[in-house]
Amino acid sequence: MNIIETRNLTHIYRGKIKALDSVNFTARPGERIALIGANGAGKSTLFKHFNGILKPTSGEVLIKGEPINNKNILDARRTVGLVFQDPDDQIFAPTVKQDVAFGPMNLGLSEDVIEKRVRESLETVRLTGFEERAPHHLSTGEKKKVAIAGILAMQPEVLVLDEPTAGLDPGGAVRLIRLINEMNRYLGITTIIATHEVDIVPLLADRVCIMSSGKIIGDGSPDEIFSTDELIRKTHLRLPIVAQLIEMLQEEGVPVKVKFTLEEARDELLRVVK
Amino acid sequence: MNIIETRNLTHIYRGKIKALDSVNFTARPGERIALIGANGAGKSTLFKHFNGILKPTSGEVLIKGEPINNKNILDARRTVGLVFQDPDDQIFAPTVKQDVAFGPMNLGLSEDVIEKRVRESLETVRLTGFEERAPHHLSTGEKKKVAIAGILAMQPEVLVLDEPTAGLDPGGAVRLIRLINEMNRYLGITTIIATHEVDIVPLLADRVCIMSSGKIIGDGSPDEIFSTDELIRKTHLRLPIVAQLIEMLQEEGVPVKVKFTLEEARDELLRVVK
Amino acid sequence: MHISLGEIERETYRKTPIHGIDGRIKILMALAIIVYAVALPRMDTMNFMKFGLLELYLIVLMLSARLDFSYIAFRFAMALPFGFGLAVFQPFLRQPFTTDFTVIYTLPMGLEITREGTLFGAIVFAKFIVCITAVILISSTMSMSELVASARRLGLPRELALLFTMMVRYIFVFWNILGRIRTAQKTRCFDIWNKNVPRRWKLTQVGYTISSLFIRSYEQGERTYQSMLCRGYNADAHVYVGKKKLGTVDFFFLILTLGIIILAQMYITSLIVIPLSK
Amino acid sequence: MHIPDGYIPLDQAAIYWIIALVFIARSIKWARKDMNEDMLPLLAVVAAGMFVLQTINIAASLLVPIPMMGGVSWHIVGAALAAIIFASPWAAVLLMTSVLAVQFILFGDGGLTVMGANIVNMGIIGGFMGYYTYIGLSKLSVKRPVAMFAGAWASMILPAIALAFELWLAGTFPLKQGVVLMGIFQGVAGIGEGMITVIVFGAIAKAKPEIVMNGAHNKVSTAKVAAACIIAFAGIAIAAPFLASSNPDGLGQTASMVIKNGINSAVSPITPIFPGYSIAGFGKTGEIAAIVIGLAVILILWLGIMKILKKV
Ligand SMILES: Nc1ncnc2c1ncn2[C@@H]1O[C@H](COP(=O)(O)OP(=O)(O)OP(=O)(O)O)[C@@H](O)[C@H]1O
Ligand SMILES: Nc1ncnc2c1ncn2[C@@H]1O[C@H](COP(=O)(O)OP(=O)(O)OP(=O)(O)O)[C@@H](O)[C@H]1O
Ligand SMILES: [Mg+2]
Ligand SMILES: [Mg+2]
Repeated sequence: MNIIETRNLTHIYRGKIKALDSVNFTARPGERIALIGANGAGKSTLFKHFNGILKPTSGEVLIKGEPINNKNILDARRTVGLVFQDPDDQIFAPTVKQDVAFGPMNLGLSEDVIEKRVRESLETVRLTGFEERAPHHLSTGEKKKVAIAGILAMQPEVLVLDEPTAGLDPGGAVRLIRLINEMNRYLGITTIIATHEVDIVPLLADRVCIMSSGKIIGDGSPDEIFSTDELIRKTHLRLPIVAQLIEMLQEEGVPVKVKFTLEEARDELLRVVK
Repeated sequence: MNIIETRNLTHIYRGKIKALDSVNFTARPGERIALIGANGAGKSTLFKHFNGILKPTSGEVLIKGEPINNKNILDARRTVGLVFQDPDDQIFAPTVKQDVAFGPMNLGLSEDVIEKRVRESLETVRLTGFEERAPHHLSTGEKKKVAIAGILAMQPEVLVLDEPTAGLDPGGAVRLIRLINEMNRYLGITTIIATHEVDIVPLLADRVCIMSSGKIIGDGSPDEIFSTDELIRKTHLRLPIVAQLIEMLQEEGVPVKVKFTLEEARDELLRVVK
Repeated sequence: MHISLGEIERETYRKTPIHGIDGRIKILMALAIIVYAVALPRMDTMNFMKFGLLELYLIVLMLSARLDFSYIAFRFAMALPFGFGLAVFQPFLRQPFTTDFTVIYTLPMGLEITREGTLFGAIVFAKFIVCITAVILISSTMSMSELVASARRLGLPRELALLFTMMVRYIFVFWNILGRIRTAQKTRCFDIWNKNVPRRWKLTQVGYTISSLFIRSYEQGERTYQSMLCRGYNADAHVYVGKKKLGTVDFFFLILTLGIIILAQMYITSLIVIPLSK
Repeated sequence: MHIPDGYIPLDQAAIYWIIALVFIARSIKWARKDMNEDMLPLLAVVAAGMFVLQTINIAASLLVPIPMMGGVSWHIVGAALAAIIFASPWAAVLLMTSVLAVQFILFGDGGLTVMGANIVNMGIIGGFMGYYTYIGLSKLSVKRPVAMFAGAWASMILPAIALAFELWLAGTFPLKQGVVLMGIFQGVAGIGEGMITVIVFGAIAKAKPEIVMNGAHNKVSTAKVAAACIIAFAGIAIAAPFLASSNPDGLGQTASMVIKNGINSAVSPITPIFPGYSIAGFGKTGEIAAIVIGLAVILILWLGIMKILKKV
C-alpha cells in the first residue's frame, strides 16, 4: 500500500497562481525519494499537502490509503513529519529541549514518555548535551538538526525534508546526508527530500521525481532521470557535475557510460583508461 | 595601492565570541577574490568591517590606504558596496525602484542623476520593467538581483557579496555568476565573494582565501589553494567535485594533473585517454 | 470568510480610473468627507439625506473601482463591532446634551426607548458608516506604499514617512513569519483547544510565539539598519518618492467631491426646508 | 478598544489631536537625539512586529488564538511592553501612533478625527502609566515580574477609563456604566496582557540580554516617577467626584460648560469653519463660502501642523 498518494492534486494560490497542476505522486513505505526542481517549481507546496497544512484546490491526498479530512488530520500529521527548509521557521521555543518536546506534548503523552523521546531523538541527531541551549545561538547546521529532532520525537513513519542541505557547508551537508540515510536504513523511515542541489541526489535517493511548473514531469531511478538530459536542462537544473564531465568526454568520442556518483565515475574512467 | 586592507583585525562579539582573530587581508583594484570557509568561520563578520558596519575590537581597516574613522566612513561606504546574504535584510522600500534609489538619494544626487542610475543598474541586473513591483512578490533570485542593483546604483569600486548563490537553483546561480564576472570585466569593479559552495569558486575568482575559526589560513590562486588538500578538509570544506574525481584517479595510479573546472578537466582527461 | 493580511492589498492592483486618481487627491477627498460628516450636528433629521448623498457618492466610486463585493463586506464586518455596539446603546440612554425625551416604547424592566436617543444613535452610526466607507474606498484603491508616499508629498514629516514606509514593508515580512510559525506548530499537532494539554503550557507557548516574533523583528531591525548604513543612510536621509504632477482628472475628482459636499449642505437643506416652509 | 469616527464631536477630537501631536513631536525627538543611534528603523520594524501581533484576534482561527475565560477574543496591545523594553515611554507613543494609523487604514479600526484620542489613550496614557507603574513598583523593591504585570495591567485599564471619560464628555455614553463596562473588559484583558508581557519580557531578556536596557531602568530619576505619580493622582482626583456623584451628568454639564468655554476661546479660529455654522446674513452664498473656507482652513491647518512637526 502507498503510504502517501496524491491524485490529480492541484493547488492555486490566491485564485491566481497555479503552484501545483494535477500532480500524481506516490510513496511506498521505506522508499528514499528525492524531488528536484528549480526555484518556484512547487516542491514546498506539494510537501505542505502531505500533512494537510495546505488544502487541495482540487484532487485529493491519501495517507495510508485514506483521504485526509478533518477527522484524521492529526493522524496524518503524526504519520508524516515535515521539516521546513528554514529551521528558523520551525524552532520557536526558548531552549532546545522545550522545542523538541513541543510535538510529543501536543500528542498528550505522559512526562516520562516525553522525556524518553526527547532524549532519544537528540541522540539520533547527535545533539546530546544541547538540551538547555538557546536555539538562536546555534549554528545553521545545529539548528537544522534540532528541527529534525523535533519531528523525530513524534515518531513519524515518513520524514519529509524541504531542502535539508541549503546553507550548510560541505562538511555539514555530508554529515546530514549520512544521518538521513541512517534513519532510513535503521529506523525504517520513509524519506522524501526536496532539493535543487543535484549533486547530492544520487547519495540520498533511490527514486527521483522532477518537478517543473507545478507538474511532475519525470519519475524514475537517478540513472534513468539523469539520462534524460534534455528534461533536466529544460527545468533550469543541471546534471551532477560528475555526469557533466563524462558527457563532455563522450562528445569528444571517448567511449564512457554516464555515471552520477564519484565512485562509479572513477571505476568507469579507470575502465576506459586501462 | 590596496583598495581594502585589514591589519591584525580582531572582532569579539559581546566580549565573548572571538569571530575574527588577527586577520590580515588585502584586495587590489580589479581583483576577483573568493573567501571560503565553513559555517561560522567569520566570513560575514569580516565583510561587515570592510565598510565600517562593525567596529574592530582591535586592529584596523584601511580603505584606499586610509584607516576608517568617523569622518571618512561615508566615503568608505561609497567605495565598498556590501550585498547581504539575505535580500530580505536589505530590501525595505515598497517598490523596486524606490529601493534602488535609496542609496543614490542618500548620496544627495539630483533627481535626474538618480533616475539615470536606477535605470542603468536595473538594466545591468536585467530587471528593467520591474520598477513598480513590490519586493515581497518577487522570487528569491529576483530579490537577490534587486539587492545587487541597490548597491550598483551607488557605483561602488568594490562589490562585496555574501553568499550570492545561496538558495538559487543551478540555472539562477549560473546567470548570477555570469553577471558578477561581467561587472568585474566591463565595469572594472573589484569583486569579493564569500561562499562555501566550492564548485563555483574557480568560476568567479582568481584568488581564494580560506577562513577557519576567525583566521585566514590560506591565500592564493584556486590551483594553489585546492592543491593544499589537507587544509581544505580540515576546514569542513571539500575540493570541487571535478578535482575530487581526478584525485581519486590519481590514487589509482592514473597520471593526471588536478584541475578544477569542467573544461580543464575534460582536456586533461582527454590527454590521458588518447 | 477569511482575508489574510497578505491579500488585503489585492483590490489595489486593479486598474480603473478610480485607482488612477493621484494618492494626494484621494487622501484629501477622504479627509474632506470624514471631517464634514463628523462635523454635522448630532441631532438633526436632515442629516440623513446628507449622509445618504455622501454614502451614495462613495458607493458609486466603489462600484466604478469594480471592488470585489465579498471583500468590501468583509472589510465592513471587520470594522463594525465596537462602533455598532456603542450605537445600539443610544436609544436607552439620556444624552446629556438634550433635555426633552419622548419615550416611544417601554421594554420590560423599565427600559425606555426614547425618540431622541434613537435619533442620536442612528446619526452617530450613519456618521461612522460614511467615515468607514471613505476609508475602505481609499485603502482599497491605493496600496499602503502609495498612501505613505502621497502623505509624504502632502507634507508628512520625513521621520514619520520613513517609519511608516519601513513598517509597511515589514508588516508583510512578519505576517509571513507568523504564518510560518503557525504552520510549524500545526505540523507538530498544536491546537489551542486541545484538551489533553495543560492550559498553562499552551499559554506559555503563545508567549513564546510572541517573544519569538518580537526577537526576530528586533534582529531584523538591526540587520536592516546595518544594510541601510551600507547605502549611505544617516539621520538626515530621505525616502525617495519621486515627482508626480496632478492631472486634470485628479482636479476633477477633488472638485467633484467638494461639490458633492456643498450640494449635501445646500441643496438638500433647501429641498426639504423650502417645501416645508411653504 | 478604538473609538471610531463620529463618536466624538470635532471640537473635542481636535483637542485630543493637539495633545497627541505634541507628544508625537517629542517622541520623534527622543528617537533622534536621546538614543545614541538613530533608532527609527529599529522602531519601525518593531512596530511592524507589534502590529502583526495585534492582528492575532482578527483572524483568530488562522493565527494564534489566546484562550481566555469564556472565549473572549482579545489581543496584545504591547504599549507597556514596548516602553519597558526600550526603557522609555516615548517608544510606546511612537509605536502606538504608527500601529494605530496602519490599523485604521488596513482594518478600519478607530478613525481619523478620533485618532488623536486613541493615541492619547493607548500610547500616551497606556505607555506612560504602564511604564511608570512598573518603574515605581520596582523602586519600591517589588519583584520584577509582579511590577511588570502591574504595569501592563495598568496600561490596559487606565486607557479604558480614560476612554469612558472621553465618550462621556462627548455625550455618547454614560460615565458610570462606561467605566464599569470598559473597566471590566479591559481589566480581564489586562490579566492576559500582564501575563504575556511578563513571559515575553522574560524570554527576550534571556535570549537577547543586550536588548533589554536593564541599566536604564535604574537610572530613571525618582523625580520623574514622582511626577508621573502626581499626574496620575491628580487625574484620579479630578475624575473621582464625577464617579462618586449621583448625578455625574449634572456635574458634567457644569464641567463641560467650563471646558467648552475654554475650548471656544482656545480654538475660536477653528470654530467658524465647521460646516454646520453659517456666516450670518449671507444666505446661501455665505453658507457655500463657509464650507469652502472651512475645508480650505482645515487643509491649511493640517499642512501647517505637518510643517511644524517637521521642524521639531
Ligand atoms: N503563499 C503563497 N502565496 C502565493 N504564491 C505562492 C505562495 N507560496 C508559493 N507561491 C508560488 O507558488 C509557486 C511554487 O512555490 P514553491 O514554494 O512550492 O516552490 P519551490 O519549488 O519550493 O521553490 P524553492 O526551490 O524556491 O523553494 C511559486 O511560483 C511561488 O511564487
Ligand atoms: N551578532 C552576533 N552576536 C554574537 N555572535 C555572533 C554574531 N554574529 C555572528 N556571531 C558568531 O561569530 C562567528 C562568526 O560568524 P559569521 O556570521 O561571521 O560566520 P560566517 O563565516 O559568515 O558563517 P556562515 O557561512 O554560516 O554565514 C560565529 O561563531 C557566530 O556564531
Ligand atoms: Mg521551497
Ligand atoms: Mg555568513
